[in-house]
Amino acid sequence: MSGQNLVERLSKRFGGKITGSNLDAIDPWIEVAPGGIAEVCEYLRDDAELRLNLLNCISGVDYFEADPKKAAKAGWEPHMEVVYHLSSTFNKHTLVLKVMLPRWKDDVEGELPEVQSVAGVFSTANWHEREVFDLCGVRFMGHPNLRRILCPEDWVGYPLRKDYEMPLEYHGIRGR
Amino acid sequence: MIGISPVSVSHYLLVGAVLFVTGAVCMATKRNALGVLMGVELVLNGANLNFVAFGSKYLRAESLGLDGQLIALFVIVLAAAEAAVALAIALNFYNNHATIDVDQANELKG
Amino acid sequence: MLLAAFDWHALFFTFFALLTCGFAVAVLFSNNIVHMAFYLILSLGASAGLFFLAGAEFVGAMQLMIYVGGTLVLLIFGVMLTAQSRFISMETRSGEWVMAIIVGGSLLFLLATAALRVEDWRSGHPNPAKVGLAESKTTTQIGMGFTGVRVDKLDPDVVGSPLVPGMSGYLLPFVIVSVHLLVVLVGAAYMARTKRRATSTGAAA
Amino acid sequence: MATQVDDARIIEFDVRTDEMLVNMGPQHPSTHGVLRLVLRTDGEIVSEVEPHIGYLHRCAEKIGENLTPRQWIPYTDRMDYLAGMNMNLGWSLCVEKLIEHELPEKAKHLRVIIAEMGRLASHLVGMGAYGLDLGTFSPFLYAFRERERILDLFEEACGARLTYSYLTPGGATADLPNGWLQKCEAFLDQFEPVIQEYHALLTTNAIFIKRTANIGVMSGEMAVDYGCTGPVLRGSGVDYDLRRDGEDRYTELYDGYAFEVIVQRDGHYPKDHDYPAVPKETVLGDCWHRFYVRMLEVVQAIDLVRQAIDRYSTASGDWGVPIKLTHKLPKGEVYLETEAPRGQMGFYLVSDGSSIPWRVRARSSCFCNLSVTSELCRGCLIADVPAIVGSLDIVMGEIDR
Amino acid sequence: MAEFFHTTCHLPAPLAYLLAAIIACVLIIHVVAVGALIFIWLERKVSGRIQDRLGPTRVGGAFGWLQTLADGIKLIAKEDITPKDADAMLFKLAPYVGFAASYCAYIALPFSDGWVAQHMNTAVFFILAVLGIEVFSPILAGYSSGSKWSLFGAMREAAQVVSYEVPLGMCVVVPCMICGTLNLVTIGNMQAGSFTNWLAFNDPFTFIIACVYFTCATASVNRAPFDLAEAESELVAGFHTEYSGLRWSFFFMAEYGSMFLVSGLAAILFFGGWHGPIPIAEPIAGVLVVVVEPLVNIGRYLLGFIARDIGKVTDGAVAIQIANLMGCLNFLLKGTIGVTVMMWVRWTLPRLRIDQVMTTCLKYCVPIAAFGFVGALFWQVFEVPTLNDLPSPIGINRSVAHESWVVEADREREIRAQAVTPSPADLPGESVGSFDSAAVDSLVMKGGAR
Repeated sequence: MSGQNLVERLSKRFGGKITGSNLDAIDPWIEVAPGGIAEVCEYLRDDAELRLNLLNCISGVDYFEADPKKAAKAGWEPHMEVVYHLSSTFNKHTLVLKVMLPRWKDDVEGELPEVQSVAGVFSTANWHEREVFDLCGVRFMGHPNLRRILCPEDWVGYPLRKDYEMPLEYHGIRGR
Repeated sequence: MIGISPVSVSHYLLVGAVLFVTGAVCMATKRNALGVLMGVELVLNGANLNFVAFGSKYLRAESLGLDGQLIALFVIVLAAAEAAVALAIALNFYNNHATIDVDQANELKG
Repeated sequence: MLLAAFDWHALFFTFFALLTCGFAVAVLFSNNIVHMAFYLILSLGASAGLFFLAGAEFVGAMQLMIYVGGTLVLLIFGVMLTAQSRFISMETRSGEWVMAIIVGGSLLFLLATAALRVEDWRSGHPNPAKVGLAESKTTTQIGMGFTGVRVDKLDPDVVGSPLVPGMSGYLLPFVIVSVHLLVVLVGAAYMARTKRRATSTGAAA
Repeated sequence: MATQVDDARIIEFDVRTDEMLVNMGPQHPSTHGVLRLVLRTDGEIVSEVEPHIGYLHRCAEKIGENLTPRQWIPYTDRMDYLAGMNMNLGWSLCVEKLIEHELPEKAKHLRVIIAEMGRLASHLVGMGAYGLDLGTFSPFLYAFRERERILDLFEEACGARLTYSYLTPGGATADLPNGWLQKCEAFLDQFEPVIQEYHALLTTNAIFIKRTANIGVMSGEMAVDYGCTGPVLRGSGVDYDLRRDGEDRYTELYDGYAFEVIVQRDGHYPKDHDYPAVPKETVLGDCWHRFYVRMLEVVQAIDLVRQAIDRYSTASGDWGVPIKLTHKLPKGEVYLETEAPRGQMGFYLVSDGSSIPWRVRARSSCFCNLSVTSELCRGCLIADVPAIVGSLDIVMGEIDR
Repeated sequence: MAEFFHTTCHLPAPLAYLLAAIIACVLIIHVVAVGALIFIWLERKVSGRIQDRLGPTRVGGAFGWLQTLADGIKLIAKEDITPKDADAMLFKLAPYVGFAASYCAYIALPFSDGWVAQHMNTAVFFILAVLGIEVFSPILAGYSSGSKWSLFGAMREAAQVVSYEVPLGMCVVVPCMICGTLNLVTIGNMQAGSFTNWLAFNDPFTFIIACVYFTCATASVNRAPFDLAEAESELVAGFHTEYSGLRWSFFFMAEYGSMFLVSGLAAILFFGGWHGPIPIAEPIAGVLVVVVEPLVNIGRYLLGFIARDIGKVTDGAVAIQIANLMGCLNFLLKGTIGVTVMMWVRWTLPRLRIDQVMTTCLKYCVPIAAFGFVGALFWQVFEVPTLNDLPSPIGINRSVAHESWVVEADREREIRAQAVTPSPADLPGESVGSFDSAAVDSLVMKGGAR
């Protein structure tokens, strides 16, 4: 199935929840609304033709440039992306889904952006989403156990955000 | 005692009496079911000591003979059986009542 | 020579008797159930020593093997299974102590008087040196005794070896005890058997 | 009184025992590093296992945002430190995919040799350590004896024994030295018959089978659901190997090589070698099958290296000159997975057009494989926990990154 | 030994006993402690060779034979830690309980004909009983450590050892049944002659029993594949997780002590004890005594100042002791072979799981042992010919001895009648069924000592 066909098919089925696509990139991707990612994933997994049953990876990418000069040249507004890499063990094809999020929910600093969890669709998403939550600061709604996974429970901040600053001190251990 | 009078049946009986009494007191005072069980073991052991003493040819010219030892063996075996049953009861009690305190076992309906 | 007159039997008897009684009392006065079990092991182990001294080698070894090695391991197993912190030490009420000491003290007094009363018991063997070491070799005789043959009751001086008067074999008690043991094992296994509760989903709701 | 404690979770018990929370790790002999498993046990039976990870977390991804791709190569070594070469390969291919760099023929075969040797070295540790988890020490040392020889070969090629940084974007840091191929072949000739010893000590050992058969059974669907990959996935009977099914950029390395994916098809494994028979007690997807797949992959890797050596010696081109240290990356993002010994190792690279990546992401195979632990260990015995975790063959460096 | 001091050196009986007891104690503690030292070194060398490496090579010269000593010094110097949550008294006592039990069991273990600390009529039973007590050491250690891993180890140990005592006992009963005694010296001596007289080769059932015995013995001393109580890949170190330094090393001394003990017991019960496969010890000793004659004479001369009767020690007695010495070496060799086999097994096999250990015991060992027991019983009852019936150049025929227990008893009665003042009233019971001539000999003297 060509990329264009797939996008059309998904748009037809999910309507406004498919918010865009880029089929010219090296790895073509489809953009999904934060509230629709679970249904889209479920559909992709169960569809007899696609059968994208393996969720390879969930990655959070922070698009933010502190330096205003560079930010002007960057060509994007500050935002957060959650990228889902899917593949099929039957058909041996892959698909990339993206969810665009604000850096902070309602632009209130400290309020984490929210996206629907796909842990109910792919069990592996459980840990991946915890990791994205831990390192990038994205809240996955409906996740059964959204806790930090790599950093300690009492860690402050989200290390993979571009504006993250290493704490000076953690339990008496020098940080910087 | 040393070097003055030879060890006699009485000495053994005294030790047996101490074991018996400590065992009996143990049974009476301990609240833990297994503690009571230990008291029973002490009592049985005290009795055993008497049997062996009466049966020993080293302590008395006219001894009870082998019968003392044979009865002692029966006691040991029965004590083992008794311990198994008592332990089963204790564990059953513990399972049903979540305690091992015998003072709590005041109802018959279980 | 003083050393030659030294009564080793008495020395070892005193040693084991003190251990036996001391640890028995320790069992009584300890509140920690695990310590109690440990003292009980020592007490019973020391009384096995007394058995050896009394020439009952087989009974002594049996005491060590079945009592100490089997029953007490079972007991400790039970202790460990039920040993939650709140059960390890259970204080005895002081009123019970007083009662127990009074009753126990009088009982001890009674028994001790009885033990020392009989002249025949109080005097030791007139000539223990004459009793051979072979007297402690009772294993075969005990085994035969259990099967109903009392070789120790054979009159050695008469050809044809008739039995001397006295109690005879223990075959019937032995069989009864065997059956008893079997019943006990089955019963104990039944009582402590695995409980199967209904799965939480259906019954509990 | 008579407090009737009815815990819905306890459905069967001999004696009411308190549920115990036991920490297995982070300093525990069989957690392969600093994994911490919190076990909720009822006697010897484990009712719940919760893995706690992150004790080795270094945030390598954050470091990657401050270094050029070639500078980040050493950090990939330290992810799966038992298969550094394969980590190098994954990252190199990912960067090459972004800059659309084409490799000379010889470099491709070089990569196959190195990657498969890396797989050998890694599976040897996995196999030996699994024996250790089950309480037998000797196979571990036998495995290390062979691994040492592989490391000797690697040392000769790149100068390092553990953290190689050998394969880099563009090719490799150097060509294989003279005589290396002969030594490598000599090693393979010596090593191949030795595998029978491992089969005798582990695979077909009665106690080993008792300990692993029908333990930690994972169906194929469950394995895919949990994102398990590599031998763990194939041990569950899912026919999926990126060397055959991956992206073109990766599979073209293996173009023309004769190999079959090691997976049980129609009740039997590929019959190209003389393998020990599968015991009757085992169930597809149990610990034994995961182990067995690894053992067969060792044999297969030997075969692949042999083929690669033949092709390498006749191939055209050079070993592939590495790209410049500060090579400008085109704007864009790529994701590429390779078949590392422990599963699919994915790298995600986002570039803003400078020579330093905007975002680097490593998709760890062990991370996903480990996440299935709580599911697999539910209701097993304590002794099965090391057996199950060991059969997943995890490396904490890769999980925690 | 006491007999020798008493009759030859003319020491007073209590002193002779004391001296003999002290010597026996010192010798046994050397077997346990120095034995542990050697066996730990051996274990390292054996495991090293099995694992294709060298093992210790440096400390103390060519074979690293002082390695264990160096480790011992390190352990002594190590800090002795008692965890905060531990039950301090039991925690400190537990290692000694195990060591004491292991040590005590040696009292009844003969190293050669008559070379035993305490001649015991119920030696087999005594050793098993005392070995059973050893289990308290891990249980108490595990319980008192205040660590969950230790507790797991203790529970496993308790369950395992209690279960394995059953088949172990059943196996041990078989040689006792064939020989008709629980006395180890007698059992050992009944296997004199060539290796065909060894009880393991008595009939097929005893061979099976010997194998089961070894399995159960391995389990009862907690060696791999049954070392669940200290399974390092599951329980960190099991019951001794929290121990350090010297206390920790006591567990090891106890372990290696009981390893040699059960191997030695196997050697006596099934593999001829101190008798070599070919009966050449006595002829060799006869030759040797001629060779060492000058030495013996010098000894007689020197010791004559202390004990004038030393000169009465005959060449024959010296030859017997030389043969005994060779027998002792033979026995040590057999025990060491047993220990080495245990090491070999340990470094080869994976560990069983706790339920599998119990299954092995209850579903395999017990039925097989019972089957072997019944089989051996029938073999004896129906007098099926055994290898022991083969014409043997030297050595007694067991079956003759077996049937003549009444005769033996008569002999004993005669000896006693000569030794002690005959007084029929004092001799109501005879030691029927005992063929222990050595004990009977010593009876004369011990009877006097009482």
